[in-house]
Amino acid sequence: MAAETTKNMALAKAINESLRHALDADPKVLIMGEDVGKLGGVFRVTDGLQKDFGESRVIDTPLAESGIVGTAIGLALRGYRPVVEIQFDGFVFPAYDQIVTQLAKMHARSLGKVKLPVVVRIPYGGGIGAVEHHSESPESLFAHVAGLKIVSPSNAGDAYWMMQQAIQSDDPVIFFEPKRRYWDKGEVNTEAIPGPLHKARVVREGTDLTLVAYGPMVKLCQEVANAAAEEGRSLEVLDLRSVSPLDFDAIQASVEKTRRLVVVHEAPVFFGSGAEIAARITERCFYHLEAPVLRVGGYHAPYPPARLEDEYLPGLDRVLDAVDRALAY
Amino acid sequence: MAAETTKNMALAKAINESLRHALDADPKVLIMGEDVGKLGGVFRVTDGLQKDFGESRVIDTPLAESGIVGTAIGLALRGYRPVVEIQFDGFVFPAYDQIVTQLAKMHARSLGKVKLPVVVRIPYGGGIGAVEHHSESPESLFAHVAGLKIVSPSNAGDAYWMMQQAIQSDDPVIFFEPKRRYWDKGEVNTEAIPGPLHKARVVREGTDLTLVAYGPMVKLCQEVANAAAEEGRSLEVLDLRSVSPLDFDAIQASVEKTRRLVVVHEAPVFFGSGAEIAARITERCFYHLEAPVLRVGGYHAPYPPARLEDEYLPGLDRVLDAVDRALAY
Amino acid sequence: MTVESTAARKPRRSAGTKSTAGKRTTARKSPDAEHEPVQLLTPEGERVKNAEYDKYVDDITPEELRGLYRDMVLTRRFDAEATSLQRQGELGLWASLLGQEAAQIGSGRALRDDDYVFPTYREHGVAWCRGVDPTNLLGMFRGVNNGGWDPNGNNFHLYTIVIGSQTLHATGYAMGITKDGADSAVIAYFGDGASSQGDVAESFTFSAVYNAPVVFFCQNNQWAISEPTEKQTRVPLYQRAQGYGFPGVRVDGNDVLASLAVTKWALERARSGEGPTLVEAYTYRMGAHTTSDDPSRYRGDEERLAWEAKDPILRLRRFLEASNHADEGFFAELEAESEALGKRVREAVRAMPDPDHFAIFENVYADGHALVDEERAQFAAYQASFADEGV
Amino acid sequence: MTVESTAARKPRRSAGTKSTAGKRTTARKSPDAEHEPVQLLTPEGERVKNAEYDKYVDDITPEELRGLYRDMVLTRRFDAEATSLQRQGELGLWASLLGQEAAQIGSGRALRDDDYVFPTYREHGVAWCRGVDPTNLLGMFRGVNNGGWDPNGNNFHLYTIVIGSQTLHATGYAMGITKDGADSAVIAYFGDGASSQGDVAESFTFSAVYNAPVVFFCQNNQWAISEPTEKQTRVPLYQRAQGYGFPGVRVDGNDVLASLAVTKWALERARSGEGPTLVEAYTYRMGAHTTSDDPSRYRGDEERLAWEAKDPILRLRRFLEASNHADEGFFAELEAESEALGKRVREAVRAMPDPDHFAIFENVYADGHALVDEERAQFAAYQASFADEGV
Ligand SMILES: Cc1ncc(C[n+]2csc(CCOP(=O)(O)OP(=O)(O)O)c2C)c(N)n1
Ligand SMILES: Cc1ncc(C[n+]2csc(CCOP(=O)(O)OP(=O)(O)O)c2C)c(N)n1
Ligand SMILES: [Mg+2]
Ligand SMILES: [Mg+2]
Repeated sequence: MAAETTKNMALAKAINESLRHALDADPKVLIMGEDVGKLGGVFRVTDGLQKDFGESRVIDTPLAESGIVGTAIGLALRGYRPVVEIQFDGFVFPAYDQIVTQLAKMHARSLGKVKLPVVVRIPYGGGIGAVEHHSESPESLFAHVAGLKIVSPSNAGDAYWMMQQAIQSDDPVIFFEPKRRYWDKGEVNTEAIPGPLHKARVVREGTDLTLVAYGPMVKLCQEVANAAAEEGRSLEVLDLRSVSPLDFDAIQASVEKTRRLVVVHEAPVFFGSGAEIAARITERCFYHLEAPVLRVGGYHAPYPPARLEDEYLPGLDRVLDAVDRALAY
Repeated sequence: MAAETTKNMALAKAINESLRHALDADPKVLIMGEDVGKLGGVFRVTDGLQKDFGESRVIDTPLAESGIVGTAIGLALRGYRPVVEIQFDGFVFPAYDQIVTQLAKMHARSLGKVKLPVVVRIPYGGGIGAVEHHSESPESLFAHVAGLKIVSPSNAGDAYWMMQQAIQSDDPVIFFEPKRRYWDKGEVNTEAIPGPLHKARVVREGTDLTLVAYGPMVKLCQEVANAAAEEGRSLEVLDLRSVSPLDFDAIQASVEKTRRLVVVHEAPVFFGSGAEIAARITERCFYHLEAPVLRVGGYHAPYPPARLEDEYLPGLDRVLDAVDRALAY
Repeated sequence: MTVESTAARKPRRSAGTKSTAGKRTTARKSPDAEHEPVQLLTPEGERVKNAEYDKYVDDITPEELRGLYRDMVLTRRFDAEATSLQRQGELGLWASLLGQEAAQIGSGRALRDDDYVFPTYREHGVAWCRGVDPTNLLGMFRGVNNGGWDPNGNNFHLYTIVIGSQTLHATGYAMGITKDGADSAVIAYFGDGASSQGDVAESFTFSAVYNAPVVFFCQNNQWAISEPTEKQTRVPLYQRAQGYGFPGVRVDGNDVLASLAVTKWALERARSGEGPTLVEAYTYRMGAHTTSDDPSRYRGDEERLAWEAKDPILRLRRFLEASNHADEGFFAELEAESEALGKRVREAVRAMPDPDHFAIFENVYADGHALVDEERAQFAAYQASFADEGV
Repeated sequence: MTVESTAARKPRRSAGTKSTAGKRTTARKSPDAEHEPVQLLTPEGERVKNAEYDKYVDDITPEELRGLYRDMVLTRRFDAEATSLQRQGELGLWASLLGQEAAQIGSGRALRDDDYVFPTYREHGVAWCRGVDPTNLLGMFRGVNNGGWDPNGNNFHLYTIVIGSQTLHATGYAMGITKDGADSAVIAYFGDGASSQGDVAESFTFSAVYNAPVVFFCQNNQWAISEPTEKQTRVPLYQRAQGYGFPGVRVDGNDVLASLAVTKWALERARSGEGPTLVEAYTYRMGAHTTSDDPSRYRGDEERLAWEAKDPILRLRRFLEASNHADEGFFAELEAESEALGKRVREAVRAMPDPDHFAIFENVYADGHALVDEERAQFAAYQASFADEGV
């Protein structure tokens, strides 16, 4: 990490660099998961790490997600800081019990005596033409659970720093990686002093309506804002970055200005993040809102086969349609 | 089931009678779970069933929830209709993977070729002074998942009939039993032709504000309405009965009349049912609502030790407080 | 907390701490190579006697032997076609069974029609034995559906992608057979990697306790993506069964006769009320894990070459030729049939239409769901809005 | 789907189809009763020789023997006090260890200070050995907290209620010991019922693959609430280990000396880099599952009476008396100490204050969370509104 502190790199590479830095800086940091070693993970996010840090730090585990998270908890109790990889979103569920009943609650159960600084990395979301279980967005199923923190970067720079902060956090963090953005390049400044992990960021200012998103949908919302601008509409775009906690203050500040809000995520709308955001922002901004908070997301259906995912996922037109509807109030 | 068709019985007994009827009526119905046999379940909901229907129909399983649900799926594929008991809410998570990735999705995966008529019974909720993991309300974690239906009766009569309907359904149903109401008695008419499983019911008419709840909180909301009535306020109370699907039409109809809505559930507010209800009803009734939809529920914290549960759970005063706040708009 | 310094004591020996020997391993020795599997046909195609298992194949006819050969050749041909269709962009992904034909055809041909199969995602050979049209297998890999056949049509369940889950479904199904008083059996396929999943262990427990008529057929193809079997177990996998109270046996999974014989034995146990059996078919994944995988990152060529010498098809051909059970005409005809199959599959895949958009909302529920209805209607209106605009 | 009629064929034998013999079973014979456990002290208090395990207790002093006796007596006394406090309404629930004192004290006293313990919810005797104040165990059963001691204070983890989960934590902790190059060990307790959980199987896999220094100590007390061990396995549980590649041994769990010796052996294996061991302590849950349970619904008295004759405390007393290792004075003093302990626990529980309401919001996160802060503030305002009204 020398003089040249800003590099252009893909999001996956930014996480790789971030993990490398963490392994280097703290001997207690471990990488665990299926195929994270020689293969470097199916997305190469852990590429080269085992070679440089050895099998004791970068651990290929048996094929058992509950075991991965459960032993990571034990390692954390021993003073380690495991960064665990779940190979794909749809394979986190065998570990759900350990995450929900143990990882999330042990700090409280021990009245604060033990801390579990475990990061669970989950490549998530669709848009890559994959088979079943490889395109899901299960963040709501974790956000409802107290004791967990949920974040999702949208770009390479955030991916680098948010991973640093997640590893440094003494709380368990579920780190949702937008897999369809893995190959998107962005600036990473490894010396920048980052803002707080759980604060949203205004990625585009606007006056007519606020679009909020996180992870893979931020880029889409920026495209929507561009398209809307061509039609003379000024949209503000917020990258939430964190799903638990949600930065309601930032959303509120934006909505008090724009008076209209559309929430976009890939996860199904029903019981999704949009519901929580809509409910709370409506309560906070009841007299400011000119239109109900509208939500664009997945349908109440299993993630469809790849040839239908474009219809299932929020796309430019569907978000613009929601924007139009909100503006029509 | 002779001449006398209406009996007064406890909610737990009503489910017992309902299961007995189902076992009697259809040789494909099975009961499975831990301690459901001789013991009759820790709440005696399956009391006497193994004695009368044998160990082949009422099955004490190994202590493994994933195995219970997973084998129930296999039995359903073979033509059986298993009714599975999860001993307590907090122990459903080892089965979460089988429920979410298999039970919920297999019908769609098979393009409709296979059906999985499995009922998963879960005694849920707090208020009984129990130790950790015995008082949780995880319904949101299932409602977000397409392919599942989620219901929760609030009284003995509904418990009887909703269980009948859940067993008859060709879809998987997660049947949340309000354990703190197990001993509450009510009228059960075993001959009545029930309404649809997923429709809400107005349990008290009112004009000033709508309270919606399901399961254990319905009784509380009725008490709240009584208390409010003494202060001259007319509250309408809806028993939702079903969490997926939610009967938005019924809520909308009520809110168009009362113009104010408070949602009450034991589950944490954050990402809870109240969020979905608030978001959708606000969208549907934007010009009718005089106040934002308010939510009363658990805090974003692990379910607390028993001596704190009264502070954690929605109670009369907390709901009245929300009613006051909604009316103050 | 007692965290002692690393320097203070000598590290204990452990798989987790041994040094990494370069990027590619060569001639990796499996921890269990010394456990000789049941073998009836040597790699050279010689029939070896086996007192226990011979009786299950003693009455096999030359025609049946040619049938096994044909099954393996056509399966391999189909598999190769699918791999090439993926390269051409017609499929999104393919999981090749290359090298595992004998394990799959041997076990698949041991089954009766009324038996039921719970596969993973790689049992194309078993699907073939069950009469599932190969092109139906391709729908999910093309991305037009998540499972394109009727499981009850051929008693062949849908492919299960979440590792290990299906072993519990198989066990439950087998429990149902017992309840019905039927004498059919169930076979559950899974991999060496899958053996680590809690669900597989629970299926062992349930099947043992209920004495369910199920055969657990583990294809130990030495790899779970990039992880060798040592990452899942330190003893041979077939031994796992004994701790649950039922027998486990290791069979040469590249020997179609042995795979047939051992599976028949296990199925007979199931039918006659003796409960579950674990069969470990010792074989090798000759290709990549899937078309997305690059095995050169984690394994060397020596290993694959060693296994090539044990090719399942070659050894049966040698036997057929040496015993005069098949002539040139047979092989030539089969070659033509292979080509025809390849062509048929190619054409079928290319002709496979994309699903209707509304399929998203189909079959989410058997009895309907108000929200799905509402979202379907909204979707229809939204789609129609483009039609109106003439887009 | 082939669903054959029940009448058509004779049902196969299966645990699931055999007839139910009345409401209460009598003198149930365990499937594994013939597997003799390691025993060093007979129920009559006679010391029997054992070539393998004697060496682990050969140097035990009379004082240490009296210490084991004292541990068991005080643990039983504490346990009885807790049961009675539950009846008096001071506790919401209690899970009694009655009958399992030898398994717990024997294994607990085999540990070194730097070893780490992962208990279930019933290891009050092990907690005692670790020096956890008994009254601290009662907080969760009284409902004032979910775990009332510092796990790192005595290397004794919090009680884990979700069955089997802790075996993975233990394995992970043990993997950490290996990484640290330390020579301490971990012991994970679990029950016969827990043996069926996928997590336990996964902990066997992980510990074997990483050769983790962990002892799996299964107290087979014959029952998982109302389910006898046959509902979990059809072979003795200690055999489960061999299929994962490490040794399993059955010890007489009512024999404190044998439990001590076998656990020491297993811990030494762990320390010297030989990896995991499974110890099955064959014992009996003399009381109800918890104070909420009514065992008369599912088991008869004969069984309990048979086990009463094998009481762990009685047999050590017989041995101490016969060998003149303890005199009347010792027993009398211990009696007094017992009473004092009971009194201290009683008083401590009654004095245990209810937690502050704001404890709901404490320790949800180590680094804070905006929503928790917001809800805490709202809660404070709400509480204050009553104060304002003078309620
Ligand atoms: C629960 C789960 N975790 C991870 C994966 C990703 N994955 C797909 S196949 C595979 C390896 C499976 O290895 P094995 O069981 O040996 O079967 P093989 O592919 O060799 O046939 C993995 C890790 C998955 N499908 N399911
Ligand atoms: C995952 C899970 N399922 C169910 C329960 C409810 N439960 C508590 S104790 C118990 C029986 C445990 O039996 P065993 O493992 O033999 O331990 P023992 O109580 O006999 O000490 C059950 C079913 C639980 N705590 N966790
Ligand atoms: Mg494999
Ligand atoms: Mg037990």
